[in-house]
Amino acid sequence: MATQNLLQAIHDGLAEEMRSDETVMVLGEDVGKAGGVFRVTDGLQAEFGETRVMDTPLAESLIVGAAIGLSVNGMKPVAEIQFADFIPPAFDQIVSEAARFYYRSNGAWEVPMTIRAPYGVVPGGALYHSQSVEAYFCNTPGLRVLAPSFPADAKGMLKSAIRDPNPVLFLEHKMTYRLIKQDVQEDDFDVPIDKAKVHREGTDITVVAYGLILHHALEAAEKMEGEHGISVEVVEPMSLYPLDKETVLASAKKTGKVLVASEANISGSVSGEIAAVVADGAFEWLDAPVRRLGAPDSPAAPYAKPLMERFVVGKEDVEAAMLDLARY
Amino acid sequence: MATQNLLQAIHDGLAEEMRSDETVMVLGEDVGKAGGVFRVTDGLQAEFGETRVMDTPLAESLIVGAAIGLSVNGMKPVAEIQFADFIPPAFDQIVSEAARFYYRSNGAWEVPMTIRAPYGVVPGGALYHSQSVEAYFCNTPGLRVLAPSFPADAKGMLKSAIRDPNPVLFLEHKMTYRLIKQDVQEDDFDVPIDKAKVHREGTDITVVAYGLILHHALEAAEKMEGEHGISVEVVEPMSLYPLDKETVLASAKKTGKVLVASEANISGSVSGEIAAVVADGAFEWLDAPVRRLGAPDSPAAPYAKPLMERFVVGKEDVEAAMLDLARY
Amino acid sequence: MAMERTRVRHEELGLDGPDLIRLYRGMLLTRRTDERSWTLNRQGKAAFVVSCQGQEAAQIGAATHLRPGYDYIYPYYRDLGITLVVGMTPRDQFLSILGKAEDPSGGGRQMPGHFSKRDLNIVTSSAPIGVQYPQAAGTALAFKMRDEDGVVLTGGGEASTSGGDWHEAMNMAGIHDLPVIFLIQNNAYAISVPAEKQVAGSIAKRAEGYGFPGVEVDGNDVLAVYEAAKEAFERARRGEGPTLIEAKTYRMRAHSSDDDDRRYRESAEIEEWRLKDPIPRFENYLEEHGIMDAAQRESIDEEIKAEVREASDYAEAADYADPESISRGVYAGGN
Amino acid sequence: MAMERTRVRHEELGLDGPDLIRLYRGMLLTRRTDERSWTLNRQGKAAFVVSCQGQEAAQIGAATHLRPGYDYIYPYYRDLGITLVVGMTPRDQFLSILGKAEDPSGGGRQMPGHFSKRDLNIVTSSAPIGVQYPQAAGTALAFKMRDEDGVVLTGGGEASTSGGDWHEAMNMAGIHDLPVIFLIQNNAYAISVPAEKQVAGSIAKRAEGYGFPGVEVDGNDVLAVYEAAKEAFERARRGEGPTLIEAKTYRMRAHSSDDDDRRYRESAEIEEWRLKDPIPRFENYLEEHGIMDAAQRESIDEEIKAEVREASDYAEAADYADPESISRGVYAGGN
Ligand SMILES: Cc1ncc(C[n+]2csc(CCOP(=O)(O)OP(=O)(O)O)c2C)c(N)n1
Ligand SMILES: Cc1ncc(C[n+]2csc(CCOP(=O)(O)OP(=O)(O)O)c2C)c(N)n1
Ligand SMILES: [Mg+2]
Ligand SMILES: [Mg+2]
Repeated sequence: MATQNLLQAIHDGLAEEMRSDETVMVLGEDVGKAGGVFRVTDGLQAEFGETRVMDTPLAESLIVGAAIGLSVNGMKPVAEIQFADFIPPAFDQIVSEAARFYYRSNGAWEVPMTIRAPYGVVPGGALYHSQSVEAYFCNTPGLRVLAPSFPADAKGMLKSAIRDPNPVLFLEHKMTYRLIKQDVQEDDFDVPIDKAKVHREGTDITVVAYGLILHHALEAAEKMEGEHGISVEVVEPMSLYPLDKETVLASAKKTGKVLVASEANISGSVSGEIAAVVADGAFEWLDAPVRRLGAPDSPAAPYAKPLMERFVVGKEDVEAAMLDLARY
Repeated sequence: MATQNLLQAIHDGLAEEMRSDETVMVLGEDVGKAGGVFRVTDGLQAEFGETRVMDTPLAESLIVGAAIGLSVNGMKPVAEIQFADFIPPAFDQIVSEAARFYYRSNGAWEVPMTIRAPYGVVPGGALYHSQSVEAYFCNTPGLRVLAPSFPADAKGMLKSAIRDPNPVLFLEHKMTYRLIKQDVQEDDFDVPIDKAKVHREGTDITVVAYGLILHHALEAAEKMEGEHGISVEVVEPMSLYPLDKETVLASAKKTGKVLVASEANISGSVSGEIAAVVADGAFEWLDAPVRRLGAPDSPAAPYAKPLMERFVVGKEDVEAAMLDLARY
Repeated sequence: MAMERTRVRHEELGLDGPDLIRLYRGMLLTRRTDERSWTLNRQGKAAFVVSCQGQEAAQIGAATHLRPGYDYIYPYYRDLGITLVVGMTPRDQFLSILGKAEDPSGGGRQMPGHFSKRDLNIVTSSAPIGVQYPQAAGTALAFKMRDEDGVVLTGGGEASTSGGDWHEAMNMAGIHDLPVIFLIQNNAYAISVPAEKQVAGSIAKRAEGYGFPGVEVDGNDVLAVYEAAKEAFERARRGEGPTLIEAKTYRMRAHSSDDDDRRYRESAEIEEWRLKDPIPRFENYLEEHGIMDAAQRESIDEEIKAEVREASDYAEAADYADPESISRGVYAGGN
Repeated sequence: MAMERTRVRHEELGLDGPDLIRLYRGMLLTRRTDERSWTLNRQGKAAFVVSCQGQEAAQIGAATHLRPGYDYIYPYYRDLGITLVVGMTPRDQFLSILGKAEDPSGGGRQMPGHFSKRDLNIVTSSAPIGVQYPQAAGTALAFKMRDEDGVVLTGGGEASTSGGDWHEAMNMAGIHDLPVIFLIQNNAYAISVPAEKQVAGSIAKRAEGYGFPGVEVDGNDVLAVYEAAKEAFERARRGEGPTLIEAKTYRMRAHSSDDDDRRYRESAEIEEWRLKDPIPRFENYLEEHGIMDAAQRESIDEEIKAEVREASDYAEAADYADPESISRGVYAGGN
């Protein structure tokens, strides 16, 4: 066990998989010598060579398309999209192609590919280095969309994702890369990629959250307990698509009050789907409206600091929403 | 007034706008001599010439990107995407570019562009000529996503969309092109692009639906009234993004029971967003779970007829869901 | 090549009589299978048909160089001929156009023309034009990484070069000298859009800009395509990288069973191209060189027609997949 | 051109002393503005800076041909020089990098380098590489439809040619002979990826495949770029269609203020290119031809530095936009 931040844990998960399976490879922009703009692939090219850690041209459709082609010819590619904001050019290859190979060929062609993409607001990142793109991908059967928020889970789930025979979009909240630290197991382990996680048990309200907001929620939950005697259960979806509805519904039924929070623009967000699942499946247990917390429906986080701060969901917003719901 | 089907009404709306405003133009694949694969642009090239009705190369990113460029240099382009299934290559130009020009330039650059795209299941269309793509676009502030279901509304809303200074994605359910007929006004009129519509008043349950399913719902509502004495209110969102929440919530509060139905894969659908809005905004009025009806979470409608029929939401499914909800 | 020949063309290519007959059979089998598909459509049995008539020479001439089950193929929807050469059968085609459970391409899930067969390394294809190109580059890269001499054959119509995916793949193939062959069947139209509104400059010439050879060949001349493809495959196997082949040809039927091509092209043009039909043209060559006479032709055709009829009957009698199966196989490894 | 010259280069291009000084001023103003931007970043005042140092000759040489407010510009994030030539100011730049309300590009919403100014026809730009190309083609098409002689200047780094959008736009421009100029500043790197891993073959040569001229020029030689661009603009105005210019140059600073270029390139290489810095190089030319002496250079520099300092001070003192404004202007025509 060693204390690692999210970035290190992901790096290690990747490196371990590459060591134990020579078909695992990395491709993307600046993943080689530079080790990625966030340094997630740091040192991998030195260890595994220029081909297994390949710098590609600046072409996301190519990156994902080539990864599909590699995956049907014996490889297990891990494609890096430099920023989630730049995944749209690969949209077709992801939703029309990778996600459908298996189904459309009636089970003949698997696509064991993983796409890593850093998402989320960072100061100065502005409209195009800040986005939460998950909702774009969460209406696509055949695709898995993972968004673990803790180092150990991220490491384990990345390993599972690489081993999984399906295309997986693996989202990493870049603001938490160095912020979130945890003891992480060193040897081989993997974490299921289809199960939500109850991080904290509680009885008064449920908060479903991921990414940076999950960390806000966990902190706020402590505060609620301490300052207001409100007992908060915190659930992390882990897999945004497909959703582990059972775990979410079990918690909703237990507390009867649900807040779904994320950093994304609120309308059309994954939070909406989670809220809809609760509104249908836990209706008889609900004691309050299913609340959502998210960014306003403005494009994305602005560059100027005061504007950005107004845009993002802050700790206080999470606290206020919790209190509001608990008091409903 | 003349009786027109959806296709004719859209054709006429387009032709009328082109006649009254010489900056309105059409571009897309096969929109010229061929008049589009569904014949929506039939005769327009003969009337307006090869440039104002321009056949483009097979490149959707180019079609939308060029339309953006036309729109900032004096034109009001109407871009046709041949099938909604082929919109993914244009995803970046739509969500990262068109939808953001105005906001990111702090109001300097408008993009008065319309993108028409036929969507929905047709027999034999299979996985790639059947999709409901709306959810991909309904988390994008700055973009309008319209999906009118009746000829007169479609004509009026298309005219409004062309005149609107914002980028509009205009979805046309292709199965209803020739199926749905209605008296349509001949002279100039437009229909607001941000208001939902109550097609039928009722007191027991609310059904929110669009596309072919809306027509199923209206038929089923009659049957419910006649055969079961159940009074169904039917609401059409018209604009899927941004949503007219007020109209939906007013109906939800009135009946206390809401079913949201569409043809799309259920998880991550726009129905989820609508259900979430109801679950939050109308909670105290609800007498039943917010129900959703949609296609299973399998990629899309298969080619073989028996498989396709199993996939689609049929009239009986709508009836059954209504009955079930009413009896809750 | 206008210069005087001392040997006839096929001998120069190292082809003997049986080789030529094999090419011819491939072309004719493709044509007859395609024709039968239209019949099934007209009879209301097949919801959709997309045709390769006119393009048999381009397809057979190129695909003959493939090693089935080893090399990879990313075909496009008109590549019936390519798939038949490597081992798909008329039966597979009819099962597909009728959407039956045994259809190897997708068990009735996919539209006809969206070929797939795992054991033949025919990678599952779909409708969005051009998506196969980056995939093909990736598959070629895997061969190269493992130091294998596998080749990837991919291609599409001339309009498939208009989208970004084609360019991105060409660039990648050029950078890494990948063993991939881009076979562009320029059949003059993309549905209704003529090639001059589709392609600026020249497709074949573009290859040079990516640093590898591009050749334009008469796509209705099976030997010309054979020759260009031979060089391309050899080059790829030697590890020298990609080749682009632009085969100039013509789509003899409407775009698909849903299309009415009278809206956008003159029948005179179609008639003109009918005279260049690759099959009679090759028949003439074979007769001229004493490789096949009329009687032989007749008997080959009879044989093929019987095979096609039988395949069609089989497919008509075959079952659909269980409707409940639509929810199965969304995810690999147990839903 | 190695042949003997009878006239000096600038005279051949129809440029006189004041013209040359104008070019020089543009380059120096760009350099000093860029330098000041880094200072603001190092001082912790600007969250992000992306630099154009080394590329001033390519930018000024080309942009000089623009008619501000009439021709359209789709710049990329390093095109500070282009925007300054047509009328943006150092003040605009500092307002932008500090994210202030008056920033014309986006009022503090956008990252620096994402230029926009409506009255100068600088179309709002963004971060996704390459998206501007189809847009530029569309804008050029509008000029052509109205029979106006407007020209569209667009461009990017060499890596911006790797994505599909570039290709799709090149093809469209070629098909319709659109008045658009693609200025590719090949500065040898895309962040860390060297050009040989980015570009197969040659960017300039690719134009031929689309049926229009492509020229490779020394991008650190302002007169060479001026000449190539002159021809391109004239061609476009005459209605003869697009031109591709590949200006070979070098990025003298790190990719951005977030980058550490020591990870992927040798300082020897940087030093080598420093000797080719386009500004001293042009200074030499001007001195050699008696157009500017050291004293003049000094006084121009002093003037520019004063302007830059003042602009920087202004921007530092300027206000941020009202945070509540983030929800305004999502839709045109009243939210
Ligand atoms: C991305 C995408 N856009 C549009 C279509 C609709 N479409 C199908 S085939 C076709 C024309 C293709 O022409 P070409 O590539 O020349 O091939 P051909 O059919 O002529 O053999 C079009 C526009 C599609 N399948 N995919
Ligand atoms: C679609 C997309 N992918 C990735 C990036 C991240 N990125 C920003 S600049 C850059 C390199 C661009 O290189 P080049 O085009 O040569 O321009 P240069 O920076 O060298 O001037 C990359 C990879 C991006 N902005 N957009
Ligand atoms: Mg064609
Ligand atoms: Mg560069």
